[in-house]
Amino acid sequence: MTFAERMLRIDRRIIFLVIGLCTLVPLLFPVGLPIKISSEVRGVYDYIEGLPEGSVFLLSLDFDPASKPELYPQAIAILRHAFKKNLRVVAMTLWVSGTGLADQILTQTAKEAGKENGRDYVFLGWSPGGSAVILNMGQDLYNAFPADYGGKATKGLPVLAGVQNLRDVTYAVSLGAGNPGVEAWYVFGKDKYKFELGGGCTGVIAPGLYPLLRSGQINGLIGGLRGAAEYETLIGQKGKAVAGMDAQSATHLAIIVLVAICNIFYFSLRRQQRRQDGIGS
Amino acid sequence: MLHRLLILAVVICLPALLPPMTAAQTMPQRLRVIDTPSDGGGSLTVLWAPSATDSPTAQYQILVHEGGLPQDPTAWKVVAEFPANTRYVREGKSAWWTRSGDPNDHLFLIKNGKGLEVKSGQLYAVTVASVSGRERLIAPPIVASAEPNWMNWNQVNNLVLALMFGMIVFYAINLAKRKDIFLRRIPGLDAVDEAIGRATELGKPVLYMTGAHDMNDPSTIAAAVILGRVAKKAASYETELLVPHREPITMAVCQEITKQAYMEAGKPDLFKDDANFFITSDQFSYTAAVDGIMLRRKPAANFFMGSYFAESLLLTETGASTGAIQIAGTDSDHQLPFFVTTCDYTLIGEELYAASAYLSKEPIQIGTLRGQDLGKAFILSVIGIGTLLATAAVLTGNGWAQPLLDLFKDLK
Amino acid sequence: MIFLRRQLPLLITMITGLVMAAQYYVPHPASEQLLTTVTKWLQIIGGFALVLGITSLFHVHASKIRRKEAGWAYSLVLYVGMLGTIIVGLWNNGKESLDGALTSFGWVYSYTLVPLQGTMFAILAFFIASAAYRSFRARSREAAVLLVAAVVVMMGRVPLGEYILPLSGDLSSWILNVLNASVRRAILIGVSLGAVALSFKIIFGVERSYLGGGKE
Amino acid sequence: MELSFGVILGAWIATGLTLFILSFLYEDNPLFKLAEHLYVGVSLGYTIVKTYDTVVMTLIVRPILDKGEWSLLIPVGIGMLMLTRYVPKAAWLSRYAFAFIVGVGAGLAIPRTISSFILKQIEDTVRPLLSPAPGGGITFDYSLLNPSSHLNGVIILIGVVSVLFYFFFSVEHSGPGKAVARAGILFLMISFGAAFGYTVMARMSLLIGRLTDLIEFSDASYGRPTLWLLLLTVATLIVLRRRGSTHPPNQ
Repeated sequence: MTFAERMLRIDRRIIFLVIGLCTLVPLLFPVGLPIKISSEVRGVYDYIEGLPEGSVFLLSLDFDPASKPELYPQAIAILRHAFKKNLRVVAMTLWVSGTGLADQILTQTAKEAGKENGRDYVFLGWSPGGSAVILNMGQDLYNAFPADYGGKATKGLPVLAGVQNLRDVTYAVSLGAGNPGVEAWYVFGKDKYKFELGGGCTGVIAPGLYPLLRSGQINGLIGGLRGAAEYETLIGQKGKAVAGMDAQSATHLAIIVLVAICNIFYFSLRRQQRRQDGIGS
Repeated sequence: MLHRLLILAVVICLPALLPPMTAAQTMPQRLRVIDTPSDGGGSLTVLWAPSATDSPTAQYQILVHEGGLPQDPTAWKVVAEFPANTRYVREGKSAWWTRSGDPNDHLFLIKNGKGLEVKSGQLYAVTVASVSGRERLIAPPIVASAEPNWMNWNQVNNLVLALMFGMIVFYAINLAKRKDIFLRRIPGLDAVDEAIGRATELGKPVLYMTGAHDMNDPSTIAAAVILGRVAKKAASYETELLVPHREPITMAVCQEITKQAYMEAGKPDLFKDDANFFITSDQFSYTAAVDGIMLRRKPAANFFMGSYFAESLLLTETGASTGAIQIAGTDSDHQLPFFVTTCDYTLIGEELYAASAYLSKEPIQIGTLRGQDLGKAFILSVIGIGTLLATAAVLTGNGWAQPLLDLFKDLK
Repeated sequence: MIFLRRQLPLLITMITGLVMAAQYYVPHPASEQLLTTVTKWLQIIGGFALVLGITSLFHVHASKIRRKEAGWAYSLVLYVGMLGTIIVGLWNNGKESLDGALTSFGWVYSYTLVPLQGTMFAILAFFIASAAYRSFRARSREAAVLLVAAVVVMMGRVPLGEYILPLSGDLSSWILNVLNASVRRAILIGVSLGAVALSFKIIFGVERSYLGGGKE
Repeated sequence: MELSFGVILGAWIATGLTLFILSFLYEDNPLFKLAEHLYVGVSLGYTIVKTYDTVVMTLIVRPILDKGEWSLLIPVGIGMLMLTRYVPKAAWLSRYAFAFIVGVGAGLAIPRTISSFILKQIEDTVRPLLSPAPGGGITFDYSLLNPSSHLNGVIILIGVVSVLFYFFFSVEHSGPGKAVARAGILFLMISFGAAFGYTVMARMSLLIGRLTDLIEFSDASYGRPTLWLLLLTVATLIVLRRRGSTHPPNQ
């Protein structure tokens, strides 16, 4: 077995180790490289920036702890922005195991901004049915969510004053980790109820949302941790995402190197085989 | 929004509410007030002809009175005021085939809002006043009422497209029933039988996954159809079949399908009810469990059909490490790269549906595929011709092509 | 009997399907009311679907424990974890926090479920690395293209990449916004046609595998 | 700052479970299985509690008792029918439930899919390849950086057309068709590459997230659970390996 072959058959746990170190080291010794702002993220930021005080802002945290590292920073950044702009925040989730996380995020950011539950913001909690929930909210919000997360009746909450259904929502952002997520919010929400829609999502989903971005079906897209980092930079409150960018850089480079090595060996191996075949014939 | 406008309007025109005096300025002509078409009621459309005196400095006011004509002129309620050179029919977003009035007419929609409640079926007197400086001319009012409609004609292109495509599909299906339709070979499909054969030689089980979605999802249904074929092969080869599920309804359905397949293969006695088993609806506990199965049972062939999320790489990578032949088919485009790079064969997007048509050789599925091809051909030609028309319109420099292009816009 | 077992379900599907499709084009309040009611129903039925899954899982592990199958102890752990969570959850009326303060249910959630699920996901980082190393090879021209695009985007999405190769930022955003967008659009259109065709077949009883039992 | 006992205990448990799961990277082992099953159990319990609280109480019981919305018993009935799947004799009844769900799903899908994913997408793809210049005449915008430039418009047109053609199944890919299909597959591969790159980012973020927590929990104020539990986990793995009581490593 040649060197190249042995390298290609290398125990994958060695690669695991390399990746682990590439993440750990920059986290312990950060560098802090500058972050460029992309137009996709700016789309969401500028729209929220342009909203008048007291407009209704719906944030649907459609993810569970599995995507916490990517979408938690996004949620924090957007909520901080929304609270700073004194928007009326209506939060909810379509993912059952995300309920607790969404609750945490909202309570934390609201406390920071000194906002009061029921008056400045409300957490509607979770409801089953996925896209059916969106449609039902579009028809009648109080029918879809008779009570908020705390069990308080949603009808008559000051934060929901003048809100009957999704038509009365000025801007909605879905932070989606899959289905139901951003797409569902367009198809079953914006398509009919005509609120402006923005999207945030995990890096996996992001490339698939670009057609909707181009056609203006969503007016902005925050993609993964990088997107979150950009948003944190925009609102000038650096957090978990910006802190992670160095490690991100390191791991990406590591992967690229891995791929390069792998291909070098692969081709050298192929050349050898060709040569042997040549001798054989 | 509307109530801000209203307050503004009232403040501005308090002096104007005095009885008007005559002047050279003309009163709004050809005033029409109709129920807004294609809506759920609660809205009136006001149309009137443009006038020579329409200028940014002059204003138009929309005056409304609930329930017929008012006795005294001060009872009019000003619901909106705007510069006289704004709000034209041509600016309206609705489709041209539903537009009422001449493109150059003025248009204002009275909607049910905070400023004023417009109830369907109730009478409203509506008029338009043209205001310039202290002069104010009111057109003879019109009484109308808003009605809910039974059809939203703005969406009729959507409906036509739906019906047309539906008919194409059923036509193609009937055609496929009568004569066989050519389908191009999909590379990688033969691998399915090959993989099951290999599993039989090694005396190892075959692992089949139907994806994350429920039976409402086409990809899951395609996966279920392919499962029928795989199960039939497995039955005839007497190879063990493992189908872990994460969605109860799908599991129940697949149990039926597997049973059917074993009967068709003439091996009903070999059918085990627990070949299909539910693990959990939770993505990662499911993944971990299936990985566990892969490592413990070492299946010789793994099939990943249907729609997948983050778990795909974890599954295929573990599968690869056990040296199994892996065949994937999914329409979740965000997972395709992993399947392409880690599986021996991948059915990309619709190839999954094509595969189910292939394996079943069913006229229904083949017909559907043919129908979809016709649909695609139609869309391709629309895109091609549309682009040419749009470009030509730019070259000739007028909007003559717009009506045609609007036919394929999503207007509401 | 055949009618009750086969035709009637198909009839239900057809009627509900046609009605719900037609509803989209009918702005009348009556049709809106219908949509409201039906979606509300779906919400509740969605809850029962969850129950369906759970009951099935009960069977699997209960039988494991009863038959003392290999690893039945783990199933026991599963049961303990589940029952523990349920008890704590009901004790706190299913609330993770009470006016800001973490309840014991919230504690269980954030110190067991969150790290467990999060880590399950994090393992992917390692697997993607090894996948890249073992199977991300330029076997063909297509694979080579895939490889190059991937590397460009990996560079362009991180500060260090843009720092080393300033062009990579713009390049990756062009790939994503133009090339990628066009492909995704085509896929989207194709898949949608498929979905519509399937919906039609379901409504008119041509496709009935969702009922099980295949074709008769 | 002084941390409550609950938080410290939580930190230890969270850290332990995290490490147990990560031990799967070394090989499938009892620690991992323990964590895995605990996870399934907890997530199930969590779902059950949430379903009870939301569906049973908020969506069914309270509306019926407080507002007397007895019509809600209809979906409850349909849901019950669904559960007959587990009663072999009455299993066929569940078909009614599925017939309803699938029917509604199909009905809702048709018009919305056409409007969102067909019309909208055509609308945005069909653009003039030229535009009138401000000073009269016409211009063609070559810039690649501006996504809505004419050049990019043309590229998108080519991409959409060729990829759509690649997914023609009733036409042989030969002659000019072959060339178009090849262009299609190249476009596909570029987009897959982009997706792979983007996803690498996503996955690494997840790892970063977990390690951030582990680093936080290695702090003295928690009693350094990360360090102690890491040693414990490694030790356990070694012992297990010695006793050879585990499955062979997944290589």
